[in-house]
Amino acid sequence: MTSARSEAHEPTRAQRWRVPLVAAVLAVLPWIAPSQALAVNILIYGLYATGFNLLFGYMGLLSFGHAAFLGAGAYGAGIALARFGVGWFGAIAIGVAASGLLAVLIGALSIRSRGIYFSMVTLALAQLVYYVAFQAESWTGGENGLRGLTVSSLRIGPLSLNFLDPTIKYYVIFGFVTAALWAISRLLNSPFGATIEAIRENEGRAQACGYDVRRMKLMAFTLSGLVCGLAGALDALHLSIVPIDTLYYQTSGLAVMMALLGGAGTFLGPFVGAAIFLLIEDSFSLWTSHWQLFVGAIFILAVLFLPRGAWGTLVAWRADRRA
Amino acid sequence: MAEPLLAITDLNAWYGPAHVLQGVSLHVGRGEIVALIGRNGVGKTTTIRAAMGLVAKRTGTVRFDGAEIGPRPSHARFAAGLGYVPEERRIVPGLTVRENLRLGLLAAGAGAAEEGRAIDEMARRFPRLGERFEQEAITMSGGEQQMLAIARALLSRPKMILLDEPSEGIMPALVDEMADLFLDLRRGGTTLLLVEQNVELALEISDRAYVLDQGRVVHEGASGILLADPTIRDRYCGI
Amino acid sequence: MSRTLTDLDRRTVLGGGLAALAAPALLLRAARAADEPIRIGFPTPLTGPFGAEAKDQVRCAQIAVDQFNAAGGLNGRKAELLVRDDKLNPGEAATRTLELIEQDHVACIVGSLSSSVQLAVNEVTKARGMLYVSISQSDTITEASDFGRTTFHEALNPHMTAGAVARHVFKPGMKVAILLADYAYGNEMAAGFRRAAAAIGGVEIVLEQKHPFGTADYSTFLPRLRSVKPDVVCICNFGRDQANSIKQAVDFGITRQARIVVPVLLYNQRLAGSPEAFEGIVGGANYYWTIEDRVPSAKAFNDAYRAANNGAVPSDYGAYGYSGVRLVLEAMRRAGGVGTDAVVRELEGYHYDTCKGPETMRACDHQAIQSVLILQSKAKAAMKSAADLFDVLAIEEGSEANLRSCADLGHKT
Amino acid sequence: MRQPVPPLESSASADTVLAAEGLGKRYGGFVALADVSVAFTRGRLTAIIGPNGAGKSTFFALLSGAATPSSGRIRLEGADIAGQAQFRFARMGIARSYQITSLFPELTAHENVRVACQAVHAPARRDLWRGRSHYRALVEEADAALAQVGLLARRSRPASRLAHGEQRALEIAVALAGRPKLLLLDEPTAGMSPEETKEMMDLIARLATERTVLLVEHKMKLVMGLAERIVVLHQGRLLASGSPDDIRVHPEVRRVYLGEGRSGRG
Amino acid sequence: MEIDLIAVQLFTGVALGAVFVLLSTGLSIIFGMLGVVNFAHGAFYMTGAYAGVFFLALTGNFWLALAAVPLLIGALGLGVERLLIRPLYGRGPDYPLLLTFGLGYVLVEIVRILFGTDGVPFETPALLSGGIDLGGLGYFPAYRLFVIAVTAVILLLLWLLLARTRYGLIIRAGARDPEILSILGIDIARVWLLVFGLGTGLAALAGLLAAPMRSVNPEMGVAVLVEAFVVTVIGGMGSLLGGAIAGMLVGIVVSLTALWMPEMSTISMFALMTLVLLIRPQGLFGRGLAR
Repeated sequence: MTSARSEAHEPTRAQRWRVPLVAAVLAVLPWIAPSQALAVNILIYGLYATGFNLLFGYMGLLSFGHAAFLGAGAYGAGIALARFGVGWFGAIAIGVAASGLLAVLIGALSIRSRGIYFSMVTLALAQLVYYVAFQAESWTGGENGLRGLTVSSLRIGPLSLNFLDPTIKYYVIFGFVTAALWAISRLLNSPFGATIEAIRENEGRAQACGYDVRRMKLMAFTLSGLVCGLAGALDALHLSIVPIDTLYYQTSGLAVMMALLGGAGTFLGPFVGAAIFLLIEDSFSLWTSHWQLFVGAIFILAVLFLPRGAWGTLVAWRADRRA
Repeated sequence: MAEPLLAITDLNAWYGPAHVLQGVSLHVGRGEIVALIGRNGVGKTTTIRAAMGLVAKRTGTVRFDGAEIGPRPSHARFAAGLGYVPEERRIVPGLTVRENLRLGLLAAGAGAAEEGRAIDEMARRFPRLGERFEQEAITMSGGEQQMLAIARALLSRPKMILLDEPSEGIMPALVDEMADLFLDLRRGGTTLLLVEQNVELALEISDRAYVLDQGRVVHEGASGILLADPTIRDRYCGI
Repeated sequence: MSRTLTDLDRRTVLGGGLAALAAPALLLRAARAADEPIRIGFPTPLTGPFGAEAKDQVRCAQIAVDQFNAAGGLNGRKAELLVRDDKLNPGEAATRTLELIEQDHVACIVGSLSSSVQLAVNEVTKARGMLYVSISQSDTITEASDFGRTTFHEALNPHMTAGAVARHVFKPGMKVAILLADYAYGNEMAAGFRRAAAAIGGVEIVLEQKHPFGTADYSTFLPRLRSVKPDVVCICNFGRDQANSIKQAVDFGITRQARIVVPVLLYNQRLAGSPEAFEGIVGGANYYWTIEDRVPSAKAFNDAYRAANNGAVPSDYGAYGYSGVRLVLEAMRRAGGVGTDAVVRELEGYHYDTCKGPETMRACDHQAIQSVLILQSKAKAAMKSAADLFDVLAIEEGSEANLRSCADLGHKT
Repeated sequence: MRQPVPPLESSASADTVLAAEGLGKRYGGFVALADVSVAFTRGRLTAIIGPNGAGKSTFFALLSGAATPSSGRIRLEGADIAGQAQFRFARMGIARSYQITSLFPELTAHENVRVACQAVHAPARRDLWRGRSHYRALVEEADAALAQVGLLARRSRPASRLAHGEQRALEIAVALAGRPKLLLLDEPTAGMSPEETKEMMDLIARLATERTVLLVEHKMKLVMGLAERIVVLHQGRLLASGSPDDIRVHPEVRRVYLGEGRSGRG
Repeated sequence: MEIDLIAVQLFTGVALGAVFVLLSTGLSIIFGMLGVVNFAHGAFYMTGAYAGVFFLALTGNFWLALAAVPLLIGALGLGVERLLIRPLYGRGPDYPLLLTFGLGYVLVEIVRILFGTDGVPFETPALLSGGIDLGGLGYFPAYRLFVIAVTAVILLLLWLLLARTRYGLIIRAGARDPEILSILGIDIARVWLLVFGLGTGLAALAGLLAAPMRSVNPEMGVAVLVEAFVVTVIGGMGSLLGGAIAGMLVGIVVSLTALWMPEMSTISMFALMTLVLLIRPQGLFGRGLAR
């Protein structure tokens, strides 16, 4: 995969400012996006694609099963809310944990295979999760989806926020997403971030240097799953339902498309990709029911002519100009 | 003066950002054995891979048998009569010796009878291979595999063969056998361009030689003269 | 964060910096609200396997809106239909519904086609006190756990359709096998057959064969189905699943020994399948255009549709679209405004006839009590035109006796 | 017919860092290495020679943990480590360089080495949170290794954009990272100019004063001048082992490897 | 009675397996030769069924369609390889995978535009409609027997092609080392082109054969793609024999689960795959984790 420049050991100016930068853009997003619901989707799917990118862009593993982690986060949080009456914050934590646990399981199975096999194995395992969730109707609501988890107000200490208010909802979710991005940014700057890049660059050499490559892959897989799980939990809170489609393999494909459109292996690329994708879908589906034709075609063109993605091309262009 | 069979002019080649060949020019006359010598990594293999059209990024001209073949793909060069025995021999795993040999005849589209005749002839020429026709080819020893690779290239009766390190990893006894084979081929009218690390061997059997260093030709001349020049060996050859 | 900002039409605001400038516009908007059109949000799956049904729903809903406007609207206020593609995806539907409520300020939502999508829309509307008229089949939505004060179900439900078909087909002494898709909707349909069989008495259910939802090949379920030698096979699934399973059941010779019945026989799915595969299949429906010879409102609806669509006839799901929109607009007119509470009061217990004869909106669970058509698919030779697909075997008039009681649904009565 | 002349010296002693005992490797039916026993003494530079296909690469792969032996033992300071994962070999202090340059191409020269240092530094290796620069010692160690191979000036350049010779040097620096007990160098001078080769020889000689070095090399002159001990492999078996002088006169080695005729000196 | 039922069920599983085999073969051939995971395989399958609809409307002859559809969609595959996939060779295996993923969307949408979203009827050809009494197995649709036979014939032909012809030798050698073929005068780009066409032609044939059994609609390739992946992963990617055995195995496992645990019958193939992966990550007949 087209890779980003390595994270220098001293964070560059761009790296130090990337989280504040994305936070600033996202802070004004509701006022520039066509609708607030779309802005929330950009937050959530941007985070989802970023989680996916952790594995794909930074470690070079193309998973086609990340829907499982988005879904596990959503169902985990949703079931905690709807069936056990857990508070909203606890529910998010449970969603993230559920997704992390699932990632350990699927990761342990799938990292045994490489390259394209890895993609197919993750795809098939995620489908297995989908069918299991479909059957476990008493827990998940099956095909009808999970319902009864509407959170209408958030209690934060003495404060009570009206979560049905779209603006408040947006900024609550914004808070979580920004915090997650900050954590991911730190993670990428950490020694672990260096390790996964090294494994992407040359797995054999990393092994010879003394890295337990399997373990590192599993860790990256799990972290990626945790991030996607958070996105899923937030999505459950946002939509107040968990549709079974969350787990379907086309949701996995969505992460791939978004990361690639924006620029895999760049920090902001997945967010840019999510925004592009959702805006295209939103605007095209208003005037034609054949919007998938355009989405598919744009994706094909991106693979052919813009393999670094929109943001990735910009980053590379700037780097070239500096060099 | 007759046009040489192969004439390479100002060949440049890149692997990624690395500029591996920087203006290599050389020619091989009909019926000649020409050696290309130099240390590891100076561009010998790249030169013949580029001549065969196997290097993606390259510039310069390659004329073969009176025609410019620079832009042509590898398989068209083969069709023009240019054979190539790559360094790693490239015996295809999973195929028998016979099947590996048949690969050399695929492009000709020979009929079964014709194919059988050609293969039988090779069996006479390389009795070691003839004994092992139904064996999986990669289970043979390095020398036998090298013989197979050469036999495979010979089946289509090329005008010229590019040989990359034919003596590498081969028992001394076999190396001598191979040297005799090359001389024999020349007598039969086949032109050879030989890349060799074994400088003595290369210079002893070749008519002329080019010395490559850092992607450039730094010396050329009759093999006998180069062989007599100890500084060539010391400076440019990897021993 | 200022609460007022959220009420702005965001398309007019270019950035956060401009937000402050927009405050005067807000006052203007309040003043204008009275003569603004009544917006009806209409999520429907234009993309996906039910695209044809969805497009027909839109056509029919538009007829209802046009008729309302032609009749003077609500004291001069016109209605406007905002169609959104829900892509048959509950998440998408929820997002579109949020947009319709938060940004387009619709007066109500009408629509949806699948069980899961309507439940998703319902989840969003009921939390926000938004009026929602569902026009797709589901037993769940009127049950107490999913029911909302502002939720109305204009469509039939599996209990009603399966019951009506069973009452028409089942006879004492019959052996009945059920093939059902293993998800809520499939189980609801099967339950409908089971209850009806018990009520009739003497009907033996010899097998309930479940299959996973979305199966492409049913052959693996058919040998056992055949081995119990039923007189009637009830196929309890929907759409593609139904078309596939019927076709394969016929292939495996089920129809040589048994009669196949389905709770819902869809107009468009029959078109997508072949007349041979469907020949003789009996099923229920909310609407079929030929009832116009006995139901005057159907005639009026068909004529309006024919006029707008070059003489074509509306489909069953199209009729839902018309009925749902017309119902809510009529209630608004009678309430004299779009205030949710007033409209809900009007709708509860409302007697009406939109296109298929008299209906009543039951007050306790907001389920429309209405007739069920029993249709039989015609043989190819018997079809007089491309739209002549079914014989109407019977019309079971709407009756509360055929519904589950509100107590059964968990409502406090 | 191929009864090998007994090795000149092979028994382990107290000074042995690494010892191969009856080491063998087969791939399917193909025997790549059979029954090789050699002991490597602390602080010495040993060269492994032999014609192509003699089993040098296999031997090397086994000693560095990249491949698992089919038979025999590998003892590191007495403990059998055969069968352990390759990364454990590295963490126990066995580092290797590659004949065909094997780096992290998109990472800078510095980052290449620093990542390698980090691999054998447990706290850093496990750290997911603090910045990379938090571990000053690793940064300094990496720069020191770069300085040792003369690449400090190039530290911020991506490995893929270094010249061939520089990449070879970086290859060594990566192997040096984490101060291994045992350094396995696979043809470190492959494709180098005489000047570069000379520098590399000097570097290897310096390195060998501080640690045990194993060297696979083709260039006999380099090997004879540098190694204190030479191990000769032939057709997957140990042919001989001893001082350069012993090897030079070893009859079997002369016959199969060094040679006498025109096809000789490979 | 139960034993009879099991026998019928096994046989039904074989018929189901035949479809799986047909489906995975094209996928496997393309992967084995080009190293491309064709995510548009399901879409080509669907396109094959629609091409059949088109041909039937044109000629009314199923047998003509059976011959023409694989050629037509095979030709479409040639165009796709030439225009879209070829520029991606050498850029890593992920790119063709991603491109075909996008292509799947485009093909489905084009079919929706041309043929509508509803799906279209597809009659069983008159000659093969009805059933055959298989003694103890009872009545069995003749068309499914035909599909089993066609699958067997296709497998036999493929085996003959690979084992006995020079094209087979080219393909076998090219799967291991494409460059050596270039050196020996074979236009490898053309071989890849043709193999891609062959793979898509097989997908189309599978779709056409499935059309009279299942309904024809634009989404019919979606679930099928994942099923083909599962079969291919179980069999070992790139292995023709593996795909054939895995296809039958999956068919039988799904069929028997349908008998005893019907709700689990879809899950069963994924469970089987997980089990196989635990024991042999490269699949039953895979060549290991290379590539």
